[in-house]
Amino acid sequence: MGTQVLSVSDITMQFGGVVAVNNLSLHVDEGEIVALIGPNGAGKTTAFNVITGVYAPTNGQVLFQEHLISANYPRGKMKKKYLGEADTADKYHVAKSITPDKITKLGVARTFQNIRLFKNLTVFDNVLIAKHMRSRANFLSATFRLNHKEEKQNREETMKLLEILDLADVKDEIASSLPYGKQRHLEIARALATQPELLLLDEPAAGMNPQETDELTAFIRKIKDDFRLTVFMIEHHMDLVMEISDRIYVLDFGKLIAEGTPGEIQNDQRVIDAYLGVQKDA
Amino acid sequence: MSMDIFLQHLLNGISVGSLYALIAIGYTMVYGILLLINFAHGDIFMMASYFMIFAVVDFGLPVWISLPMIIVLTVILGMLLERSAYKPLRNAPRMSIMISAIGASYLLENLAVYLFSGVPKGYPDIPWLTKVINVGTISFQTVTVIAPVLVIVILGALMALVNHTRTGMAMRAVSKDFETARLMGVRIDRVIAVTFAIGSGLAAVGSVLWGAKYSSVYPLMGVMPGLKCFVAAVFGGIGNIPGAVLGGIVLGLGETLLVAFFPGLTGYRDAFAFVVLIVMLLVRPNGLLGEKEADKV
Amino acid sequence: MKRNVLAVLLTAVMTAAMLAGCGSGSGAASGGSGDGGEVIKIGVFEPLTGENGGGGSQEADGIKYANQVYPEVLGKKVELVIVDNKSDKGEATTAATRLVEQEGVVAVIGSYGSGVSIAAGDIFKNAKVPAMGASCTNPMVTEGNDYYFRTCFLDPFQGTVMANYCTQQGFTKAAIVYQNGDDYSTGLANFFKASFEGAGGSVVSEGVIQTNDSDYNSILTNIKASDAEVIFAPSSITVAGAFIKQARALGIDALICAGDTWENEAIIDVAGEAAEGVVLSTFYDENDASASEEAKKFVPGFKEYLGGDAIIPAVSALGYDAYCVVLDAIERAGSTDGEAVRQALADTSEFVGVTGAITFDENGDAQKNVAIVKTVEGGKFKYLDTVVVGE
Amino acid sequence: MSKKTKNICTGIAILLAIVLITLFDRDVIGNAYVKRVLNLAAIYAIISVSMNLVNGFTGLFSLGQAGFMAIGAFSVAIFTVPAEYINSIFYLEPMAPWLAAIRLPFVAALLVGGLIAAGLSLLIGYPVLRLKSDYLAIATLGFSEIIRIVFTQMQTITNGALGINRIPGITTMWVPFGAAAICIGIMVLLIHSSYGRAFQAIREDDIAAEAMGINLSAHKNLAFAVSSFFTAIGGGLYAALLTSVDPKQFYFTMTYNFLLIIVLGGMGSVTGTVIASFIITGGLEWLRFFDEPLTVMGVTIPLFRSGLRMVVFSILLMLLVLFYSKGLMGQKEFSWDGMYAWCKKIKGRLSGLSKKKGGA
Repeated sequence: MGTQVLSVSDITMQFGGVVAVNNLSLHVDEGEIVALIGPNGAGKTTAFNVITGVYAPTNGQVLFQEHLISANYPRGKMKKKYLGEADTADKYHVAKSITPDKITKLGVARTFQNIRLFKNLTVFDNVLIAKHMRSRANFLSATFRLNHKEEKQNREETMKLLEILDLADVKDEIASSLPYGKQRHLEIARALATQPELLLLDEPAAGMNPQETDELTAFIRKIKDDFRLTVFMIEHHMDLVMEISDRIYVLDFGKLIAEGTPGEIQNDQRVIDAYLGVQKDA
Repeated sequence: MSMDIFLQHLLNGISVGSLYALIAIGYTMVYGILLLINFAHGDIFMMASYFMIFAVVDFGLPVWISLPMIIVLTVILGMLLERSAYKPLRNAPRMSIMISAIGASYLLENLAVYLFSGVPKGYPDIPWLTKVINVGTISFQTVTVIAPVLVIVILGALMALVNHTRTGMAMRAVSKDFETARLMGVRIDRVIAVTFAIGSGLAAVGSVLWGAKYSSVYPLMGVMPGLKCFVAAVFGGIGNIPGAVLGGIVLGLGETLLVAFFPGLTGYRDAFAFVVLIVMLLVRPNGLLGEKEADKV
Repeated sequence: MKRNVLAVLLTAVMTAAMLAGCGSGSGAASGGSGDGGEVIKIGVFEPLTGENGGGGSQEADGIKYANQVYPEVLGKKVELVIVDNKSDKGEATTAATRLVEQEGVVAVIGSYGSGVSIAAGDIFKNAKVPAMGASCTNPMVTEGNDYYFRTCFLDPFQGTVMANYCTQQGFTKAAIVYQNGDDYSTGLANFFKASFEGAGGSVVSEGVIQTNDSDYNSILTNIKASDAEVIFAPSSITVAGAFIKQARALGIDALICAGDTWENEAIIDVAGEAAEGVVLSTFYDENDASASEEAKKFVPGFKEYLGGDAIIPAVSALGYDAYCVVLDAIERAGSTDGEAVRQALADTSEFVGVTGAITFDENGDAQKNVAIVKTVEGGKFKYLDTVVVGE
Repeated sequence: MSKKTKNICTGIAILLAIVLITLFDRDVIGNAYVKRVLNLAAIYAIISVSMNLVNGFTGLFSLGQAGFMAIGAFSVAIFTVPAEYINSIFYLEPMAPWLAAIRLPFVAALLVGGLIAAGLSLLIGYPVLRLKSDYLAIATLGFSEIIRIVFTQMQTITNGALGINRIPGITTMWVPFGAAAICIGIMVLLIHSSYGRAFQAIREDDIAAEAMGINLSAHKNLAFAVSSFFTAIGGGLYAALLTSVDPKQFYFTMTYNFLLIIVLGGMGSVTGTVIASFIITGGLEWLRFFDEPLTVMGVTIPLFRSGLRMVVFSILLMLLVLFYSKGLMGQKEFSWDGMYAWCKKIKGRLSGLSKKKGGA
């Protein structure tokens, strides 16, 4: 196995009294496709949101490659409740969390469970916007078109990306007018335009029929190879998950209950119970 | 500063704060449910004052009939406003609703200028509110004492309503999650109408106390109290009824004591509320009693 | 569909508005420049809405009545063109340009509120249209503007009048309250302070009232603590009534006094009994025994015009005088040429008006050194004193 | 329509505009009143477009225009008022000597005002832009009031409530129209640059925009600061047009004018905003007849008296938001293709109408 691209340790995320994610630790290695599954409300999307910096965790830390994305280790009275130790012991309270845009800049891109496109913009602009982050022009030079070379290059790259992803023919359409499946594609295209190394997909197959799901499977494989990506995804379609994943994590009520290859997970009693809703040691 | 003067200031502050609180409740309830700054709330308060003048001065009705009547009229006005200016925009972008609110506020103001002219009118005298009481060198009107007491009573009643009735439960549900509440069969439109009714009713009550205390009624009288009370609502934690009361009283006291202790700064009094707002947003954006909420992603 | 229709309708109305605005604009320019027309147009430049809407309307009433009494000059009918400057400088300059360019007025009367008059001053000057202020008391209105005149006295004079009156009454400790952002109020307060202190008195408390605020208790409590004997609180009528009432409710029994804006029934309406004993300076008293024939004719006539027995506001009388002076000047000039009328106005000497004899000094200000001091008694404004200030 | 035809159309339109402005400017057509209204409309166009940059393009609800205008207006007033008048204007308290010593040319004063406004907008933007957009609305409104109140108090700098008059005026229409062309041109360039696309991404979905690597706070602040800069420039021109300013003018209701303009023109459309600026400014003047007594066939209609105009104005605003919330242009821009299609549609409708009439 390659080096760890993503490493999550002891993440707890609390909203008031609700513990959405409870002491979650996991890792994703370079070149892998890893799936995070679990029943509805298990805390999967919350985990994604912590990884991409939308939420600062109540406890724990997230590392992307060697970059610290977020870390929070409450001390004092609160300490007992949570696991893990901060690296820097000299501080009373370590809390660090960088904003989602910086995380994206480091090379983590994501899609959303309920598609979040720039609805009233064209397909082309949706993708082109993702290039803005890597632009070196400041607003003055951009306004007065001193960056036209870079702009031209961005436009060409965007076009190329749209062609690869089979979106070139709809490039001038308004994003919200696309059919659902295409919107999913577009969201992935937009994520790819940020030139990520790690791609987080939040239920990419949601609302797709079996045939579309098959196409998606091939599509994810293809982009993984073409763009040399590591993929971490949340998914409900078991066909897709079992076929595509190298490893699977299973989350239930915020807790990690199983981890392993598709074969292992399929036969894990705890996972079956969780999905069937059996109450153990209640 | 001598003790009696300080007490006088304190009394002024609490009474003006209580009036702020009454208006702020209307803001906070509407915001809690619709996530809308009802810019026209201050103008509803203004209209309530004019209703009173018409009832008592022009129609010669006794105060005890006029009082419930203007409250009913104001409630109708508030619900009418909601029907015509906000309900059609239920699914429109937030900015449209806010612009509609501004438009409604501007319309009421301009309408008042057109109908009643810009010349201030005197509020009808209500003796049991305006009677001056002297305690030592401290003088105050009965309304100064009645206002805070009334606010506490109303707060208690509202809390009971919100926490222990079906309507209150529906209100809480709508404010937590609009869509889910709708799916669960809560009659959203009814809840919103009730909210506007309560808010407008309290604005009417506030206008009576205000009129008794300050006696001058003019078309733009609702603008500043309106803005300040919104600030008070944010200060206390928007959507939170005790927060609005607390915010109103703190703001009223703050303004008064600013003038009391720093007479040189009286010119900045109106700026005080907004400075408080900005500092509050910087330090504790959810207000004194507000809960932190996470955005859904 | 319904929306589409509305959309088209709205667009059509708006476009029509635009076209009409421009179209009539170019039309009037060619025919409007006053001379040779069937009528002589005089502009009335007053705030009918906005902060000073109340006072502006009263002043306009005086002018309208004057027009009714003297409807003709040089054998032609005089037509008033009334524009609302909304007490706002932006509106005012546009309205003033409209009067001068679009309507082609011969002269302009107004405005209540000095700020808008100052803003419009240059427009009148550049167009060589003489303007006659009725009650705009700020020195800057006429200063450096040959075309602006006025029939009233000035802020410094008014501040001095009240300061003199207070000193004469033996008061030595005064509190000053003025309105934030109001040039009239700030100006008067400053001049009062200067003269009052000059006469040996001391200002023990200063307060600033916020426009559109109704709570003055904290300022008043400060005043109460300062033991002031007199409170000078020049302010707009919106503030005045509530201010007086709150002061009395706080148990302050110091004399409350102010300038001409307070001579308005609305104050008594709002303050009720609390208004009793309030003192103010003004330009004019309808019961003045020494008044001219003109004034004696004016009082009943105007009351009938208004339909009621309300007291005649000073600004109405000033508006009346302003109209008469302008008409007199046009008569003497024998033409409606701006320069000629301006010269005639500047030459005006001892014109007998309702508010006294009017002669303009080199700035174009009426040389008035007499002010009337009034008080409120029994719910009415009563003549109290006449104060003469030596220049 | 071919590209060539479009270019020719654009060329003709620009030429026509230049000829028209020259004719107005030389008083060949119209008069000073029309000229003033047009100048005002051009200045309003600058301010409205800059308001649209924040509200329409970046999706932030800001209501601080009046305050930023005040900054620009007072910068021009303070720095360009001729030295010989200073003493007579500041007759209550003299102007601060250090300030009286600085006299700037008009353009420099405009820029100073713009930069101060931009700087202050960053100061206010930092705490507030992180929050939900409603807070921004009320905080910017509050900020504009704070500016007004502070200006009222700074007697030795702004002359307080008395304000400053005798500001050297605008002598030619080329000043406001030239400034409008430059300012709006720059804003259009910005909107079509990659920063402008980022603004629109934030408007469409801020969470997605952030996930695409757009630094929300930096971009929101940028949009806000640029908008404030140009608003202040507009304010400066406004001061020069009026030749007289005081803080009271910049009461927050002034912002509502611009709000109406951008709602009518279309949130997110520059051309719509410019068109709406002229329609509203012209229309408000035209609506003046509402304020005057109307006599139809010897009967005076009692409805028409002062104040009605503003009632009509606010009803229009309400109607627009309620039934026509996209405004004239929605988020679209003017294009010759669109114009062509529109003309065709109108023609079709008209012929349809006439057919109907013919049939009946």
